Amino acid sequence: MNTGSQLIKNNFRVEKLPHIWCPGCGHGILMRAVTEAIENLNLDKKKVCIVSGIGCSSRAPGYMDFNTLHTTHGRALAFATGIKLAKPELKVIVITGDGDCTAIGGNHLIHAARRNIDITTIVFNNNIYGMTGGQYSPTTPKNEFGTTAPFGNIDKAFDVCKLADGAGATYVARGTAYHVKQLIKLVEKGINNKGFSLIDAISICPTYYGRKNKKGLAVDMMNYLKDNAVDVKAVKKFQKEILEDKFVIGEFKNTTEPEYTDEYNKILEKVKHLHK
Amino acid sequence: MNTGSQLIKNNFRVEKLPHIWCPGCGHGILMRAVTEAIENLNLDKKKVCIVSGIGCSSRAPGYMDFNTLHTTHGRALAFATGIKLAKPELKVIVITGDGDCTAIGGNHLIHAARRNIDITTIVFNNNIYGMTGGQYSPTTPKNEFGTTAPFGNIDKAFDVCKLADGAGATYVARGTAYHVKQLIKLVEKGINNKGFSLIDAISICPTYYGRKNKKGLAVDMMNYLKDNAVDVKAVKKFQKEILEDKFVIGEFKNTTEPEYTDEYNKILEKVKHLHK
Amino acid sequence: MVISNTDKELKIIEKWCKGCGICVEFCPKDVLEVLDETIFIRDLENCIKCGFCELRCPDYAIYLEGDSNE
Amino acid sequence: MVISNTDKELKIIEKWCKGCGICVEFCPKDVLEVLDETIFIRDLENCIKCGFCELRCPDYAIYLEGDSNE
Amino acid sequence: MVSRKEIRLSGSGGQGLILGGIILAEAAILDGNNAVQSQSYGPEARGGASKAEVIVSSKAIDYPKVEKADVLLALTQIAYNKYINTLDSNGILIIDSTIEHDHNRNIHKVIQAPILSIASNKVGRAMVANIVAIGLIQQLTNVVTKNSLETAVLNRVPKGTEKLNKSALLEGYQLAKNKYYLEAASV
Amino acid sequence: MVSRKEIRLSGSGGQGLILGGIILAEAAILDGNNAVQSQSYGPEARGGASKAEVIVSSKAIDYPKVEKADVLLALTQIAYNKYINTLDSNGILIIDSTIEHDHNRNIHKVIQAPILSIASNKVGRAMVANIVAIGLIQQLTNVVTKNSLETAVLNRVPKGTEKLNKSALLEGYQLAKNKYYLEAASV
Amino acid sequence: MNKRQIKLMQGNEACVEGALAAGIKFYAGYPITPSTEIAELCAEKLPQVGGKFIQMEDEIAGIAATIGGSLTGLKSMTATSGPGFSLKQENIGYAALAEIPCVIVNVQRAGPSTGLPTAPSQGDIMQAKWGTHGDHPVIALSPTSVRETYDLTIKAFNFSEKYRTPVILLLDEIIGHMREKVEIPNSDEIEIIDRLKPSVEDADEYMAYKPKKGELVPPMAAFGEGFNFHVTGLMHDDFGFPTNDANISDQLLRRIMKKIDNNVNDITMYEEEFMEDAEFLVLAYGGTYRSARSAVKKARLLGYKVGLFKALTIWPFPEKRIREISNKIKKILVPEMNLGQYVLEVERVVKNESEVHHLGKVNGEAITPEEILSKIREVL
Amino acid sequence: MNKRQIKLMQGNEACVEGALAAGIKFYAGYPITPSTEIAELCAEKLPQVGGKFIQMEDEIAGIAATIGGSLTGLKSMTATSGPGFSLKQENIGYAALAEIPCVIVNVQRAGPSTGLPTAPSQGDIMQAKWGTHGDHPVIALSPTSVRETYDLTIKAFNFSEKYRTPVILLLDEIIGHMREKVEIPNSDEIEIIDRLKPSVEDADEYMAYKPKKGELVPPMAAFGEGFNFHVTGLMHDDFGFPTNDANISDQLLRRIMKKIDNNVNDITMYEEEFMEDAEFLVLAYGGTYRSARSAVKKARLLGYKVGLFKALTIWPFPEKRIREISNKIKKILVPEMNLGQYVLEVERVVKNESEVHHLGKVNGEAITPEEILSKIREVL
Ligand SMILES: Cc1ncc(C[n+]2csc(CCOP(=O)(O)OP(=O)(O)O)c2C)c(N)n1
Ligand SMILES: Cc1ncc(C[n+]2csc(CCOP(=O)(O)OP(=O)(O)O)c2C)c(N)n1
Ligand code: SF4
Ligand code: SF4
Ligand code: SF4
Ligand code: SF4
Ligand code: SF4
Ligand code: SF4
Ligand SMILES: [Mg+2]
Ligand SMILES: [Mg+2]
Repeated sequence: MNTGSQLIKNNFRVEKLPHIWCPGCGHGILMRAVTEAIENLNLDKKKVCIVSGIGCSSRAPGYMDFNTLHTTHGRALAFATGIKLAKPELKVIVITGDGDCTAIGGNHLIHAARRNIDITTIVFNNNIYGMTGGQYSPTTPKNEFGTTAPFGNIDKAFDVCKLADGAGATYVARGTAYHVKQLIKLVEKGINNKGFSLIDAISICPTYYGRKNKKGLAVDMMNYLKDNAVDVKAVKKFQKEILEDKFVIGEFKNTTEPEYTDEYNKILEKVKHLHK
Repeated sequence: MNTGSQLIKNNFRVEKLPHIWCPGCGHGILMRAVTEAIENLNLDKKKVCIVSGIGCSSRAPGYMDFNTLHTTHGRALAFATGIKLAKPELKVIVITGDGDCTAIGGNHLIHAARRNIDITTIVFNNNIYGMTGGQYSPTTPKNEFGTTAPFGNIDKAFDVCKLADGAGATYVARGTAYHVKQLIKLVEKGINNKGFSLIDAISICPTYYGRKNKKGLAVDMMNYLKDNAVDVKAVKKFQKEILEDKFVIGEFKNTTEPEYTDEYNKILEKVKHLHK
Repeated sequence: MVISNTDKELKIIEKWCKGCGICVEFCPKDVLEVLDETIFIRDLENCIKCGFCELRCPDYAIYLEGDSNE
Repeated sequence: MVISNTDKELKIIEKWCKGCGICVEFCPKDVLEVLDETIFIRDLENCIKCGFCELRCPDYAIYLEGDSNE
Repeated sequence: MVSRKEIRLSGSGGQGLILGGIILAEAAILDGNNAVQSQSYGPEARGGASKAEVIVSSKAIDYPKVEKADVLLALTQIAYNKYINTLDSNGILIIDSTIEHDHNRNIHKVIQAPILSIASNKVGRAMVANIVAIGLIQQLTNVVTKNSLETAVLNRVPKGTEKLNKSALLEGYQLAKNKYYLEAASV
Repeated sequence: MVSRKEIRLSGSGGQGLILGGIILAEAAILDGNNAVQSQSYGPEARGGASKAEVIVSSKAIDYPKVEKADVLLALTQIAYNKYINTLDSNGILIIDSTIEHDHNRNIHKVIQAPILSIASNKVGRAMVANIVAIGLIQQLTNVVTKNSLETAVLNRVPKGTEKLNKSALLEGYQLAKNKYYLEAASV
Repeated sequence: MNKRQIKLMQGNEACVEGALAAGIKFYAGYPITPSTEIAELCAEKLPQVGGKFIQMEDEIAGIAATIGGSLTGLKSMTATSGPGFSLKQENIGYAALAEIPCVIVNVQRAGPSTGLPTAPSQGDIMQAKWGTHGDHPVIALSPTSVRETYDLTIKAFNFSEKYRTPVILLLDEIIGHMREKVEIPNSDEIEIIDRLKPSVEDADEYMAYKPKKGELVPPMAAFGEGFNFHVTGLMHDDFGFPTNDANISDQLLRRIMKKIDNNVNDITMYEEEFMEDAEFLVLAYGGTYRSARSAVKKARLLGYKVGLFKALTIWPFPEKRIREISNKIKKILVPEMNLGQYVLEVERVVKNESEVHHLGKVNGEAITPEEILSKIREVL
Repeated sequence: MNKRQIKLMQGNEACVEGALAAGIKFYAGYPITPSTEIAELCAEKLPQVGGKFIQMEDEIAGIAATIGGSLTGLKSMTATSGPGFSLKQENIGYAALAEIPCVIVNVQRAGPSTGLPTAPSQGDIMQAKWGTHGDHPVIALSPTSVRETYDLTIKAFNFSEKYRTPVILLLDEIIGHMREKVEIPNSDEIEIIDRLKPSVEDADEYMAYKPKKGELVPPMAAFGEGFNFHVTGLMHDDFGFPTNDANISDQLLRRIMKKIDNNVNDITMYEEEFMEDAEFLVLAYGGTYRSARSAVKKARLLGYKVGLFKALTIWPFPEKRIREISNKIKKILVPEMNLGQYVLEVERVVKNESEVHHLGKVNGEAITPEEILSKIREVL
């Protein structure tokens, strides 16, 4: 039986494939990109831990051949914080959805960012609640439709990157399911950042978001990503009006600040002498 | 029996005074400032609703003679969102603590900000959990002490204003219990902003934060606020090194964006014809 | 009716005062003092009715009142 | 060992393909086609082994393999 | 007077089987009967259902699920394999032509018909296979009247697709006229 | 052999009464007795306690709260008013000189002493009133030994304040020597 | 009288239609299978009656906003399923103590934890009573059909408004997702209860937590009407202000419990069938009741003297009636889609009068009539 | 043998000391009265033994991180009180289904809602069993003294590790906040149980959810040890992968229940006193037990033939023993600081063998011996 490319064989539980995602779902592309980044970094597989919440996106860890944890809705980062602090030698990567991470999980996101704990979070952002059938999410653009926004969404959408930045993340970037090579690099850099990293990875959900909003088939949605993403390095070249309908990708923030588990280790050092 | 100044008589449940706060607690100063802002704006008292969570700060509404709601820890903004959407004619003001608003309540904060719902939130920020006896909070500065940070706090503190800004608030400002006149103005402007407003009001907790961190008595802590606050308008005048130990006060953001209940009203208009 | 500051009277509510000393510290004219954990007007003459004490008293125990006949 | 692209072989796993057409759309050389909801290599000759299909296939059903003897 | 009739529609998500079930149930109600429709879902609500059930009876319907199907429609091989054992010994099996049927099974009545291909090729849209199928079921079982079925179809299909679905229904009726009977143990 | 002795220390938050209770309890344990200490809190943990309780016994202590106090210390009027009725008819009442005592009450033994002022003025720190008070209690009740009490004080007070507290304790002992007895129904 | 409308309707849809009939004007929630249709339909229908729908950031916010909506005077509801129901627990207790009417729907799915998210269950029966910390009053209703879902949703609002208390509507995936024929009652056939309000003249001496003499439920003002009252989740006095007073706290808690305890007869709804000569009883509720009825009918055909009890009110438990019945009945069977929850309450109440048996199923499938029938055969 | 250390210690402190003796290495939580001292002491002491303490953003994160810590192999604990316990419920169910050992301490205070935050209560007894959605295994212990707090915390860790399940330690404000004399046992007197681990050679075919033949608890690997296994809160197969299969789901749920049900004798701890000739029984637990013992002693002096039962294990309920006792006893009195919770379980179990009486108190004060004594007089 053919169980896929070397990358797939190395990093996936191939007996679980094909995955449950719909035809053309962007999540599959993103999941592969994450493993390619892991492979490129030559991480010790035994020391990689992938944590997710609940949602289509959050099904990813079940397919990935690492220490994998599928938690409760919204709580991935809280579980991951426990894991990372308890065993800092683990590379902890969180795969989450826009709903999981920024709706019910928003508090854990801002606090993980604030603590600058060394966790890399990749948001599989399809601008909708896919798993539950197409309700609008905190990243659904204004005026678009969801099953709970039958007259058009009146909520303003989060800019996940600005949110993470405002909360204190030290690495912040955005990629897409179309711009895979760039995304792989962003994930690599996120993992390499000693601190909290967030990569807003724009996905596509042809089944719900696409249908509800007449965005066409998966290929149309991929073309949308291709045509409307502007690299942050090129933003200055564009006129403001043109940018209005576009979205910006690339690296937004890459700074160095004390990391949480490092700081904790300093406490351990400090109190060693108190040990009876 | 003397029941205080006209302002106090007009806006407080004077029979409940004196309040339970400790001698020198900054919360009393802030609570008065909020009522002075309300009075200055000539709001209809019947239409003012004050909502809080749990904490020393969150005891405020019990003393204030409006429609007052003391909810569960962290949830003030979620309750307030229900109230405001259900009855947009109410002026909804949330009084909350640094713990209540940014620890357990962080998610409701960022979502209220995102929706730009017309609620004015005043964070009585004393950099500590006062009510429960001095545990460090998300705004406790690094290296300071709390009962749960006996070796010094290793958490990075939130900049509440940056957080609110990153989440989408349209009015963002910081004041202090020392700079009362300015604070009153900031609260007034926050209330006048048609959208989500956040005022980070720096308080003092001599009992716990002060004691744990050897900040002296209430007057010393007030002097600290006086000496270390730099107005945002003056920031440019200072050298970077000097600013490092200071904190910035004043108005950080004042923009106009569609407000949530206004947008909802548009939906009501839109679907009127569907009404059977 | 606008009352000029000088028409105002400085009032205290001893029962409410918790003796924190904030009003004392920031009174520009050294009018006030805390004695036995309660506020005490030491030097009314000097008071310029600036209202700083009222603004910063956490317990609303000191304030200026316009109508002295109340 | 670095394998030059041209050593690679284009492989498909029909069972995994869900026929989304993404690889088809973004193949620069029009090598691919979806027939009956499954991927089909129409024109292998034209394939330049760029790997774009592999990179974007959501189901890992198409890829380049270095060692053709595997 | 209809005594309890249990119908199971099975296939893959996206074939509109739930809608098919709803339409059958609604038609039954229009006939003055009772009807219950239910379905099974995949993980959370994602992916379509693989199974829809309809129970029709002139009396009250207690248990709302199929115990032994009087009619089993299977549009895919997977569905066929999964549900074939739930058919009542006196039941009718309706399967698409693409399915490999195990002739060793002792089934009262089997109809194999090109439902999917009629939908795609003759009506012109794969997505109306559900309507073709319920047309066929109507003809084979009379569990609902033609009149009510047509009303129910028009009530429930998306606006703008009424004509398309009407013709799919007619194709379903038509299918029944051809002798697709594979087996008929006792007919 | 100490039979169950119930001591209630009352006053306002910040007077260190909980610490006083802890020290008494620890002293009792050093004596080889059993002891239970408890307190009541204000809203959540904010503000200090207004009441601390200690029970000492050479036997097991079941119910850990004061039922009828054998000793009631009251340092403020509010505490006095609140707890005066919980004193056992054979109990000892120890009150600060600032308190207005209701002489019509039929109390076995009342000691009114300038605890607060001794602490502030003689020892020099208001915050050691608790230690002055327990010194006084020791002398009046013998519920713990002097030795153990001194060890317990040194164990429990903040580092650097040992000397201060030691002298507060001695002042407490001293207080007992003066005849502050107000009433002594049956002594 | 108008002819009643006849419709094919889903359980979750009937819940929304019932809520609309009851006068719902506010919904705040967070989507979760298998309750999501309730949110979706509220999103669509509430604006059409001038009501408000909001999708909150999580379930905690969902119930918080619902309570907020209710405080402004609007009839309010939130809906969820197991995981969300767990998250709402803290604020359910708040609504109970602060006496804020609201309806919380839980469309039960198979747990624990994420469990089997699309499969039916009756695993949250005990949680509905005991899920939040501390003693508190509980009303929970569970329908067995789509029509009953409509009716009990109205009842839920009525009880909630009448007793100033949160009411839990326990659907299960079977009832929530199934469609069946319903006759919608005409509006003149439906009793709607609105909350008791204080008269505006009373604004000055309004006591939000003091019932009129001899009564248990205080009139409730709405925010913005001039009453300027205080609401807290702390123990509070008649005005609503926090207190540590032991007596006041005790009285408050006992009063809010009595609102239910003294009105058990009004609140407990149940139905009995085949009881005249019954020696054996099947007691069922929710989706499982359907299987039970089918099984009992078959058992009757086989000559077994089996009666059937349908519990529509889950909490308060119909204790008096069950005790009565148990005097005449030898054995009681409780089938439920859990490992034994409601049966515990039956056991507690019937004492030794009758043997109590349980049929539990937790594999994500409905209990079949066949399974109940064979259990009847087995234990008889 | 070393001489045992004798100390004046607070209940909450004894909990931390017990946890340290049991081998705790990870604590994540959120402060709340009256449990906060547990967090504060962990913050101070854990780093000193190389362990980790983190104050999370809320209680949900507190238990989530605790489970995360446990997954890396560390013995983990979180502590809270009523409102926080309500918030933790969803993830308690997760830990139960995913079989992650951890200890959850609830220092009970008076509810519902914010209630009386500094006052004692036993209002979360039923919540400990039923607070999360869906059926799930529960172990809950409740000490009656500071020393028992030490011992039962160790037991809680032991049960948790032995049965791969969350264990709830129910203190109440009385026990948590009181200080008393304790003799700390020497380490050689303490039994410590560590979780069963798979051998590293098994890494390749490791099945995280398949117990060895004849056993119920699967060996548990830690993250980062090379086993690369999967953990989920969905129903799962022996490997831990999600499944919708009815049989597998059924077996999984029944197995995790059996871990407790089949080991009731190991887990249920209770003590009896004054039982030889007893005709009347007082059954108590937690802080209230202290009052009960005092009352029973007084009653004995007055000549009443009263026995005393101390329940240390709250869940599972010591059903067998209570049933046995009830055959010999005429009346049972259950005093508790709630409106009737544990008494329901007693009622259920004793049937008509003995009359069951309840003494409930919810005003924020402890039940006094006097109150129990007069109730004994009243019902006797
Ligand atoms: C506590 C809780 N609330 C709600 C749900 C239902 N639920 C499951 S996934 C999901 C949304 C998923 O959206 P997202 O995170 O964007 O992932 P996607 O499916 O779009 O990839 C929701 C609301 C749940 N499982 N648990
Ligand atoms: C769900 C819940 N968790 C925890 C608590 C305990 N608690 C009450 S107030 C508080 C912190 C208050 O801090 P903050 O909001 O900063 O207010 P402050 O007292 O400092 O003014 C905490 C942790 C609670 N009441 N409820
Ligand atoms: S529903 Fe959307 S997000 Fe979920 S698998 Fe399908 S396409 Fe992907
Ligand atoms: S504890 Fe701190 S915040 Fe609370 S009342 Fe006292 S001084 Fe104020
Ligand atoms: S009004 Fe001004 S001058 Fe007068 S006492 Fe107050 S602060 Fe001092
Ligand atoms: S500021 Fe107020 S409370 Fe403080 S001393 Fe002055 S009058 Fe008293
Ligand atoms: S490798 Fe490149 S050229 Fe070849 S099929 Fe794939 S996309 Fe087309
Ligand atoms: S991208 Fe993959 S799944 Fe899609 S058609 Fe091509 S091979 Fe098939
Ligand atoms: Mg999504
Ligand atoms: Mg604070």
